[in-house]
Amino acid sequence: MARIGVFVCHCGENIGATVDCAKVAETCGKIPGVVHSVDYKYMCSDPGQNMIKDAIREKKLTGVVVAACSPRMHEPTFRRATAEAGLNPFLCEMANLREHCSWVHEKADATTDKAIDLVRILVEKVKRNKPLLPIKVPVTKTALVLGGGIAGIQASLDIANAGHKVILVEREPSIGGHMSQLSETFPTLDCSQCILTPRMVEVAQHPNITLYTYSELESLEGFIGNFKVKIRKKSRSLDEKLCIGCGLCTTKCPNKRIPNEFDAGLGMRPAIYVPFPQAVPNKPVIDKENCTYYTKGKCKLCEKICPRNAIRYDQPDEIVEAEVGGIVIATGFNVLNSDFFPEYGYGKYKDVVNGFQFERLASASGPTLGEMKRPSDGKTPETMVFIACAGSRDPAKGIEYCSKICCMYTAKHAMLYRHKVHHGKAYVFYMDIRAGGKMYEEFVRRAIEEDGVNYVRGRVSRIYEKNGKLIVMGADTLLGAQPVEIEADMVVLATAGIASEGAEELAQKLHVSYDTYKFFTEAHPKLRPVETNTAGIFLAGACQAPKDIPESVAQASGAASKVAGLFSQDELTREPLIAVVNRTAPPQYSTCVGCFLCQTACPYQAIEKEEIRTKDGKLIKTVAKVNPGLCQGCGTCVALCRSKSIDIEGYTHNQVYAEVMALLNRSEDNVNI
Amino acid sequence: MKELKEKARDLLKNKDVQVVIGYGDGTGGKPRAIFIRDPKDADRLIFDEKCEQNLAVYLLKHEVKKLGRPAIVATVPVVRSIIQLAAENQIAEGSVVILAITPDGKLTEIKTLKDTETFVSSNPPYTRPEDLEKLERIEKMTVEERWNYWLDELSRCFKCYACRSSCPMCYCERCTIECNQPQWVSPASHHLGNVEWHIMRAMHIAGRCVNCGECARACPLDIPINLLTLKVSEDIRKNFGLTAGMSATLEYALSTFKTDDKEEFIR
Amino acid sequence: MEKKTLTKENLPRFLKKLQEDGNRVIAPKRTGEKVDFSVIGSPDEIADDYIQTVQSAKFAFFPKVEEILSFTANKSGVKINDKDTEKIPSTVVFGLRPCDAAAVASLDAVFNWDYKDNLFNSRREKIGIIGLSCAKSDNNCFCTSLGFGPGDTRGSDILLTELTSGDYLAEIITDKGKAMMNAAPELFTAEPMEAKEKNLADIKAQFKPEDLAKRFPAAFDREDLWLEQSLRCIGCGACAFVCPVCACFDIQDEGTTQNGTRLRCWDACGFSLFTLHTSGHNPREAQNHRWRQRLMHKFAYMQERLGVLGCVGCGRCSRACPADINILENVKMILEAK
Amino acid sequence: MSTFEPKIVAFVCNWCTYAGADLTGTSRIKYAPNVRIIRFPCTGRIDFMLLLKAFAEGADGIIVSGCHPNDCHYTSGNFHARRRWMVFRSLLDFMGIDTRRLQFSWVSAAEGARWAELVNTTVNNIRELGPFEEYRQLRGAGIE
Repeated sequence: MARIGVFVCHCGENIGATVDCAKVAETCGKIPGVVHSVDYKYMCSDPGQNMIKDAIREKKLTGVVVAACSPRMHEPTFRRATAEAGLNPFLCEMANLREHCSWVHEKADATTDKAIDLVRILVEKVKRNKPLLPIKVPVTKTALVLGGGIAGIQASLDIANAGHKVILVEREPSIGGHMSQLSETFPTLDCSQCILTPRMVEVAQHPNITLYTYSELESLEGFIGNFKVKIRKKSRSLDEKLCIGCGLCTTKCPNKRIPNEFDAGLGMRPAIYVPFPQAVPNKPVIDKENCTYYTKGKCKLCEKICPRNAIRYDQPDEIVEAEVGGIVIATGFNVLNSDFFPEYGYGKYKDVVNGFQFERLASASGPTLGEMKRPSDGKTPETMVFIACAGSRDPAKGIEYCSKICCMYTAKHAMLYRHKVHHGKAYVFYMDIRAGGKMYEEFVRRAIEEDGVNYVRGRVSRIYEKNGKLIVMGADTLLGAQPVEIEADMVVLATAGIASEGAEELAQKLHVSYDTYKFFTEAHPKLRPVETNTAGIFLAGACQAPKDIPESVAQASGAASKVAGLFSQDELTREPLIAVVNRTAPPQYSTCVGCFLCQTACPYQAIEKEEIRTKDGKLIKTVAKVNPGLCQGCGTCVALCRSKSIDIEGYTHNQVYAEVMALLNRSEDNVNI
Repeated sequence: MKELKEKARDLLKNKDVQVVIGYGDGTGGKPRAIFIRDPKDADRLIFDEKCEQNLAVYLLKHEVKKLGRPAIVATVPVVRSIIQLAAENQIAEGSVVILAITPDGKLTEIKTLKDTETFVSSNPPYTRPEDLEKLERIEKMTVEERWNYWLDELSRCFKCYACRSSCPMCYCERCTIECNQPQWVSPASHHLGNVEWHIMRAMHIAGRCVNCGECARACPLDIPINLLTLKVSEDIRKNFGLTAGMSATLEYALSTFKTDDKEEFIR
Repeated sequence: MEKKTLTKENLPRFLKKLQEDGNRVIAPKRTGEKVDFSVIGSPDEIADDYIQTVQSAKFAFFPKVEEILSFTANKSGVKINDKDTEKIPSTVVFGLRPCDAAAVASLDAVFNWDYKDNLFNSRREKIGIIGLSCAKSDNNCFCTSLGFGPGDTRGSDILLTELTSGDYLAEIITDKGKAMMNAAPELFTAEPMEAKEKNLADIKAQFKPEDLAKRFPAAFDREDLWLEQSLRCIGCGACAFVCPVCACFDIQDEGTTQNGTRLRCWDACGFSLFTLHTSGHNPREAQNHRWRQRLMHKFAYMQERLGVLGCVGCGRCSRACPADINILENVKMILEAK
Repeated sequence: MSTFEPKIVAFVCNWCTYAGADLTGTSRIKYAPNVRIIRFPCTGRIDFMLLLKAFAEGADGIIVSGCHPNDCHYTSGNFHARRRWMVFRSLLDFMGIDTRRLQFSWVSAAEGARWAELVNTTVNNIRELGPFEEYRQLRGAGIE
């Protein structure tokens, strides 16, 4: 006979304010099989947990139901407590009275009734729970890092320095990411490349790091500790072992008029190119769309010039397979593209540029070698307008969030401009200035006070060209929304940060969840910010949400330490919530008839054939068998099996059936009170 | 069917097979399944349009298996049942000789699964027009009418399981209705037990049924249960483009999927 | 025994009267191509011109699902409520063939040989049987071989035999029958001139009932015969469920651990799980064992133990069998076996 | 104005809809209290027999919800479920069961508001349909 304990948590006011916890405890105490039912202010607190432990020992409980918050929040906590009291942790279940009840309903009898139902469901379930032992699986101590921006670089180095192998995959021909495009960085104004490039080189030279640039994740199989990945190494049309990166080929290429991605389209590059001088690896790649040979079928100048005969036009993409134990996603972000701002004339007027373009114009390694020249005619802009929140915080444009970094880099931009053009006028149109962060507010003040940047609180309605000037029409809300019109030579838009293209496809390949903006979702917004909901896959940098460099680096180190933690053990224990094919007494041996319809349904190829034979080896029957290492416990096979020969631990036929029955047959109704 | 008799005789004579499962004369002008083991008895084999029972059901019957390698007289639906059984690992390649008879009465001897597939592809699935007509008639009813229609029909069921026993695809050693931990469906033939039983049967046969109609023929109470399985088969054909018993390499409609399967019913 | 005439006009009046007196009337009714017993609203629903119904009216005495008891459980214990036999409706079964009527004696025997089954007896008590002699038969019929007949009065309370005029000879056999007649005595007129026999179907006897006891026990070990007969059996329960005598049942508890009902449901010895033990062992492992059990039980065991036959020769199982297993054919095979 | 309060049972997957309903909570979005959630690892696990049981035991409406296509935590459980539900729903419809009582949906972990909206519309629809007596009445019917 079951001896179930029910523990109802008030969660302070969170549950207690809407649900009559005392009544829940009292009513549930009458459910047959329940021998102990109490409510308490904070079940997750030490005294709360001790109540559970004591009850388990004193009342000899065979099962525990904690009616509190979501199991996704505290199931581990209470299962640990249960285990500490000597009861198998899988004999503890949680009823979700907070997220699924008190927080979503008003204070009413109906709400308390629902709470009681939710507990009853779990009581009937836990009566049928079985003690389960965790499954041990080996860990492959190699990490896969996706994305070679600052976050990916930091994560790779940290993991590698912890003594583990790392495979770093970068989509572009060089690592470095957006940070390598920046001129100076706030709030210290130190040169971005000066601090980044040493790290890039370290990655290239680190014995524990295998670097695949110009490569993308092809597919992912397996599970935490035991992932199998395929990586597509796109053809550079080049034998990297032979190439010494002399760069001769790039000088001889006939087609040199291709907008340079690294310079955000401001500069030009040849068809065979190295993205930027400090690129890692410093080896060229042929851009097949624009290469004369690939498009017209003749040229081959680079091949002729190459002193090492390293050019390989017929080089195919290569698929590299690898086994990894943990994965860090650091695929970064992107900014809104031009067609987004018709009213600002972006794309229409050469001198309306976005943040990255300004970074390149301001950068010593940029197309103007750091001199402030505007794109249209190379003149020095006398009047600059910077527009913050270009797209951000703009529900109309569908981007409701704040891109977070714009306030700071806009201040930086204005400052850099003033440093380069001392007599120039700089205006910043802004909604609010969000300068939270060490030395950030001070930085903005410096822009305004020391560098005389004019901050105008208001939005810009439109920009148009009039005799060589860009007329910026806005309003100053601090002066009673009085219209402001500025004749500018150049305008910089702080365009919103968005998820990098392909984020959705990648998420689907990795089976991690993502939000409505296609940024990857963390397992818990506060307590598990670097984990995804998929065990063994972690997040670093702006792929989760727009972030500045220090934040990205911090999260990267966080993710790295998670991976290191994962790799610190030779075996990891997995929840044993997996499918099992029944075995029965002879002559049946199993009710499975071996139709193997389940096999085609299994996403993990976890269902194998087992031959049952007599002592003298005569085949009796062939039945299905689940490989516990591979099964992830989705239960698709369970619902598919006609003879109910497969069941799944934690969600057994008996358990889920009892839950439905419990919900609709109020068992305590016919209990004499 | 002189040819059939000779073929059967030869197969038994040459020890190709130990038993020929076919049709013979029954009582009251009805044909019945017969099991010829002696070449001399091959003359007892008959075949005419009344020979409708799906003999494939006997291929999995222990008592019949004991008799040795079989040859089986098979109409198109029976051949399709055999293919489906092979796809579901119940019949091994080469374990049965099929004496297939086309609708126009042509006899073909089939020994391999490949040839079996060729046979069915050249003799496409056929649904009796009167069944389709019944199907449409019911689909045209209002929801209430449909409910009352099926309640009238199904409440008569007394759970003799002739539908299950006569169906080649119902070969489970333990049917879900015999599970009592939990008792998914009541074996009692009250209304609920009957409605749940026939829904479950249709769902378990879905994507595997070849619409031979044997279940309805077997039903002593003439309940048109074949319409339920026909309905699901039609849905699967229309929505997923799959028909059971056409290929021995399994493509079970409910254990495969296309990422762009219709989902207008999901919101 | 009184003999009366019940005109074809008066028959429906009589049944109507019985209904008005609060009887539930079960009679043959047409469903699709077949005719089967069911509760009727009015006498004009009654089917005529058929040889045999799909099922007998067995379900009136022994329903396919009946409640034995209901229970509620709680912390203060379990409360059991036996089925209230008062609620069983008093019933008139009309149009039962003499074979079916004779079968009721076998049911009586089964439900009373060791334990007196109160539930069965209460139903039985409340049922009046108006039999209807057979004017026609088919070659599945063999009542005469078992010592019964198309005009046999055994089991009926009143037996009607249709005369050439279309009117009926009414034989009032039991007190129950008398009581029913007395519900509307004016409808019953003087005994007809016409003889009963010439209006009965002519069913040639093909063996003598005595032979059964002689031959069957000896056939027990004839594996070959049983296999031959049952090889095409698909193991369903159609034969048992249409049989007027088969009385095997299963007990089924339904509901939750807190409240539920205990049901008695029809079961059949042809099912492979009928004798399956929890251990996995099945004493009647093969269909031929189960088939042998069916025949031995009907033609040997019941006679030995209960003094009644387990078969009345109605031929229903032969008509219902999806695999055309013909009981008459098989019985003869046993009797003639060398 | 009817006083009928529908009983709705929700069969949801752990990774998307259960988490989505959690988000509804953390976002404090209010919805009708008529629904009871039963948690499954994946929509692929949900046995159609459970839905029948829920109806028989007194549910007036059912919600089945999981991850959007391509988002399944187990890659394909929801795709299998989608086919199963397509066939099952159509069969019930054929048998005269009002499929408006059976609401299939995809609600992701990020769609807290969508979950609230789904529950509310379902509750309103079922309120209009009234209690699902015709199915519930099957219980006990046909027992002598």
